[in-house]
Amino acid sequence: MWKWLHPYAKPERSYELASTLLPWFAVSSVITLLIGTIWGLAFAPVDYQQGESYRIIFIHVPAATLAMSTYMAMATAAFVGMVWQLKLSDAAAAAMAPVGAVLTAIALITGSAWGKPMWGTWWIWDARLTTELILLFIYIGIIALHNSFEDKVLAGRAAGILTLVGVINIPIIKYSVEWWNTLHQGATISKLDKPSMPTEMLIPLLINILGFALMIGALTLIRFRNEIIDRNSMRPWVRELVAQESK
Amino acid sequence: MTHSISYWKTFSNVLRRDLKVAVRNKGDIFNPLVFFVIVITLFPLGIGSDSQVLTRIAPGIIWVAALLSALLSLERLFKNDYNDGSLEQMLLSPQPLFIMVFAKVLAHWVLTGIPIIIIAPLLAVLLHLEEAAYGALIITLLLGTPILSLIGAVGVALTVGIKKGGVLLSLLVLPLYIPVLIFATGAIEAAALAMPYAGHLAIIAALLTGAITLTPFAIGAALRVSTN
Amino acid sequence: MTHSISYWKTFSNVLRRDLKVAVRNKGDIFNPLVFFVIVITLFPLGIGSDSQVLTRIAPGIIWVAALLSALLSLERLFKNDYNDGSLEQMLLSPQPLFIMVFAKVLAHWVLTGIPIIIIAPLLAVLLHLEEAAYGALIITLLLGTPILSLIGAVGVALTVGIKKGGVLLSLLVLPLYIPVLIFATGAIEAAALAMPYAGHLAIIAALLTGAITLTPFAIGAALRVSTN
Amino acid sequence: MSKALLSANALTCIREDRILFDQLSFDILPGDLIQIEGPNGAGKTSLLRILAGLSRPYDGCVEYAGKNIERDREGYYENLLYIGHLAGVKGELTAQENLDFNLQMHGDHCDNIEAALSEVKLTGFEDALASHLSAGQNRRIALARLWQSEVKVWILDEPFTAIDKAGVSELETLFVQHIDNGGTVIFTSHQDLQIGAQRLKRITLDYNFY
Amino acid sequence: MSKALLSANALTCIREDRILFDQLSFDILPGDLIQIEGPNGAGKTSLLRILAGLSRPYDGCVEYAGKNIERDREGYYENLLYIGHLAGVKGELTAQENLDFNLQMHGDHCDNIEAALSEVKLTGFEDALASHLSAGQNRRIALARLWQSEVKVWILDEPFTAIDKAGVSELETLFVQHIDNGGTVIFTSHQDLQIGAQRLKRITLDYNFY
Amino acid sequence: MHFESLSDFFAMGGYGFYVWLSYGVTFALLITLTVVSVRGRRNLINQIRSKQAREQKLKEYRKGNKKDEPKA
Ligand code: HEM
Ligand SMILES: Nc1ncnc2c1ncn2[C@@H]1O[C@H](COP(=O)(O)OP(=O)(O)OP(=O)(O)O)[C@@H](O)[C@H]1O
Ligand SMILES: Nc1ncnc2c1ncn2[C@@H]1O[C@H](COP(=O)(O)OP(=O)(O)OP(=O)(O)O)[C@@H](O)[C@H]1O
Ligand SMILES: [Mg+2]
Ligand SMILES: [Mg+2]
Repeated sequence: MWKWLHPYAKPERSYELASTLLPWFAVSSVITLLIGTIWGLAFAPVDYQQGESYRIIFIHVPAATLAMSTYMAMATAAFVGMVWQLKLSDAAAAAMAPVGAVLTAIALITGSAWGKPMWGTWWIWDARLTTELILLFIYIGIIALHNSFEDKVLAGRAAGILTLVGVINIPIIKYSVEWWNTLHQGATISKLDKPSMPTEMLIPLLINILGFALMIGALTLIRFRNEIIDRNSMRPWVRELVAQESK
Repeated sequence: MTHSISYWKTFSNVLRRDLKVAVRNKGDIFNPLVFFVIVITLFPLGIGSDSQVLTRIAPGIIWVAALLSALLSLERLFKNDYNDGSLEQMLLSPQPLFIMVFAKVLAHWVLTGIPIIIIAPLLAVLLHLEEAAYGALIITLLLGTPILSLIGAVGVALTVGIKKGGVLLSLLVLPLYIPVLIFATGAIEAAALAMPYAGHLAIIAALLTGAITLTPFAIGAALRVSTN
Repeated sequence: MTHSISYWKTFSNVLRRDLKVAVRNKGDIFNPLVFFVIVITLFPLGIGSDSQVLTRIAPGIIWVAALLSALLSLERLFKNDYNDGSLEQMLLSPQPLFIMVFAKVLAHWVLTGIPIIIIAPLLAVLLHLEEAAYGALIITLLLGTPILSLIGAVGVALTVGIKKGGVLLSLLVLPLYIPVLIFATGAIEAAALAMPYAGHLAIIAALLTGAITLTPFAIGAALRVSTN
Repeated sequence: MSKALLSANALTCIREDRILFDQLSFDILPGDLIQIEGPNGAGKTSLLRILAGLSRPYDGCVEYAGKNIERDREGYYENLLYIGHLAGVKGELTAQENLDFNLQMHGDHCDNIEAALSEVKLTGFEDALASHLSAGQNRRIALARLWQSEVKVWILDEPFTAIDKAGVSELETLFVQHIDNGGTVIFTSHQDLQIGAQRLKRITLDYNFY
Repeated sequence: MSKALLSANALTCIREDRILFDQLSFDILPGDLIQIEGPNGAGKTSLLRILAGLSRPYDGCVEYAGKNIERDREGYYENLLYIGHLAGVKGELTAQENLDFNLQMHGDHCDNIEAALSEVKLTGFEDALASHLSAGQNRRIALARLWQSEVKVWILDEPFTAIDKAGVSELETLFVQHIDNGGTVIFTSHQDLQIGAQRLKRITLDYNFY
Repeated sequence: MHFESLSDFFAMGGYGFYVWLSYGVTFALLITLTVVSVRGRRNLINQIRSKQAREQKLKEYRKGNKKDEPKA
């Protein structure tokens, strides 16, 4: 398997691969997101408990679910980069960080906007919410650290170390927060009881989860290509690329 | 070839040097302590002196102040060494890096953690902490503050080559401090309610063990990257 | 003889330079803000999520966090300039020192005070501050944070030549921040109870006026002494 | 005393109970090129900082055009250019921005910053951040002010540090030009000047604490 | 390749998209005294840091005794003494404590620190805090290690900075002695060596980014 | 179509503000990130190009000076 991967450890080949994949991801993500969103907003039936406000679910759940997965993907890339000294892997991790941060922000904002009508407050110190907030901080930390290094190779390595330290901490944080919250807070607010969801709701939700995933892929590819160009700006193939682009 | 010295010698050399430097910088020993005290006294001023509220929030405030005080003093762990070139020399030493790093972190803890542990009961009195909780307060500080120094050191090591002030550091480090904060305050509050809190302590101890074994290597790697 | 430039030109040159330096140091703009946000979220984690307690202590927490955030970012006001020799050059300039100093402090406030003022309502939501108190929160921050920058600058100016870390600074500066803290939280609490709070505001405004007129000279004098 | 540009009156400097110099007096006239000499630790930097009004002497005073510099700081600083061990160059600004700011702060005026930078061989680096330049290039940014300056008194602490040979000889030429125009240069260096050596006056400090 | 102490293999260094040197290779044999030359900003410091393993080159590698230094850091650092632009001297410690610590950290052994300090003319300053010493005296504390060191490879970035003339010539004598004993010295300087000049090899870097 | 009319659709059963806020913010953020990422590429390419131009300028400057500059 590593033999097969080996040619892609060359920046130029990875750049080409990313460029071929990008249109597919971009187009399919836009289509799925459009279908899922329109379906969810306009055609899915109303929830008998929460009324129309539940329609936030079609973006809240994909964003919340995928925010954490993106972190895991990033950590995997950072780990590979650290152990096998693969600079491209660091670049991939760096490309993912802002995407993950935006997803986390979306989960937080949509959650708050949902919480106001449902719980009567924009924010409570619930375990899931708190974990998500801390995840956002960790993302921002990684991005800030990455931006503070001028040399992108070093930036990738430093961010990689932080990502890995963070990955050990995230389960601990998640666990500690859950545990903390149950001790301090009685069952004052019960989170939305998930009734087994009717398929008319479930399908657009699943479509949107897929759409978000594809979109994360597309954005990561765009940013990954930028990272590669940035790290290889002296290589002849990048110069050629620039020359072509100028026309 | 050079005469190579034992690991223990390296460790004690670095530790003694760091302590000596701190003692010469007279203020350095007292300042984290003073900061801790001042931050804690700010709260009654900001919140009002309602003693019931204070009792309720005392564990949280003491621990948040400890976190911030550790954070503020973190910079000196590597920054001065970086600025005068000693860090470079340390990286060029044939001795294993993680031993030297560990000695430096230990020195930091001796200078910031221990004074806080000693003064904390006094401040707990100011904040009307439940008497039953004093023991838990001391033990959590004893187990928790070394974790703060260790995790913090990773953050400083990552940022030491960057020109920016300590604020990037807090961004990196504070989120990672949260588990310690939660379990420690949880233990103190459990103690205040006369409930068992050995479980919390066990978790903090586990975190400490993990931090002691893993962070010195992370710190070393981070130093090599950020001074490049 | 040199062509002398107008006071206003001097002022705007220094201000623009400081802002530019901060913008180049990308993180510098966001970091005090992020620190403020993180410190504020630490409290619910340390204290517990009981929203009534939070409402009660929200003004105090926000203001203490603002104090600490201002404090942490103070170092960069003169420290970097001292280390690279720019401060020396500033002291050797034929332009009046207090103008340059004032421009530097203003830049500091723009970079740390204003972001805090903008984000504070959001954090007030997190801490469940009474809705009636939002107005008072903003106004006190608007009047109070410049005082923090001005008084803090005196402290930095006094300590800039000394090798010690920022902790001596906090020792000097935090006690001076106490009046601002007391009147500001007092105003917010009064507002939360729907009581008049114009009196508190008047006092803060008076403090501000005093600080603006007096501190630039104190800062200048302190700089000449501490760089000797 | 009458025509002296800068005069040191009975300066005494004591550091850590060591007397570095005692009752040191001298006059500096327009057209003087003065090298302060002495072994490491003799007190050269201390003397220059006192002359620039950055430190206060233990005893004695410095006069510029007959006026005590502590009384008339502005008048003196309008005519002084001091560059110390630290260059006063901000790493976050580009070469061009640094020079522009430094000139403006000292009331010097320059229309063509690019030309000024090309004097110190920094063409092509105008927009590079100073933190991305080498030790010598950073010092060159600071020294570029000398070419634009119209002030009388230059005080330079080891100006040749980190500067390559071509740069040193250009600086020397500039010094000679400056004193020819009635200015004065006071500097320290452990290297010997090549040009203008015959016009050089020396003030030698030595260990006098044992 | 066989007997080379240190060899640079196809080193490339890129800073800010400027190629400082490209595919630079050389071998350094025991007994070599090598001055890296070049104008300001040519890349001398960058090269020395790469040779010391403090920075990583964009491409290529450095080998010590035939082994890549990144693989075998300890083996290399047991035989390396590097002193850079920054001296690695702590202002809070006395001259004596500084030297003692620096020696121990690098596995050098010294029974008589006072004698070692007197080699660099710091007699009488043993117990003075380094922050109370002058620029040149601080550098002397760092350089004192050279007299005690038994390692093979010395890498020195502008060792003569701030050192007075007597000090410079003592250093030069020491360099010659070191290479006579089969060691090697790699240094940068904008000054020319007086002694040993006939044994000097030069590596000249120049702007090659155009 | 689940809704009766367009205004019904916008009202979202009284929760319009929250629903549209969520969707609005989400898509605004996503689009911003996309735009920033795509722009990043163009900025990089411009940077590289201007660096090449600068090198060109330097080359010419050096060439012009080479005649009178003694080579070390
Ligand atoms: C700021 C506020 C909120 C945040 C940060 C937040 C965060 C999260 C997270 C992290 C998940 C987990 C996704 C996963 O299973 O991996 C989630 C799922 C979910 N959230 Fe929220 N949430 C917030 C508010 C709300 C509100 C107010 C509601 C509804 C009343 C809600 C309803 C749901 C539902 C239905 C799920 C899917 C549950 C499941 O499938 O397990 N959330 N949210
Ligand atoms: N941190 C950095 N980031 C980007 N570029 C840098 C950095 N440091 C140095 N450079 C660039 O590398 C080049 C060489 O720098 P270096 O410090 O190696 O020069 P040097 O030969 O030691 O010069 P000097 O004689 O002035 O000390 C410079 O032109 C500079 O532009
Ligand atoms: N901050 C200080 N506190 C106490 N003593 C000091 C301080 N700075 C310098 N000294 C003492 O003053 C003496 C002269 O220092 P100074 O920096 O003026 O020397 P210098 O002639 O510039 O030497 P160099 O050639 O090394 O730069 C030194 O012997 C030193 O011991
Ligand atoms: Mg000196
Ligand atoms: Mg150099």
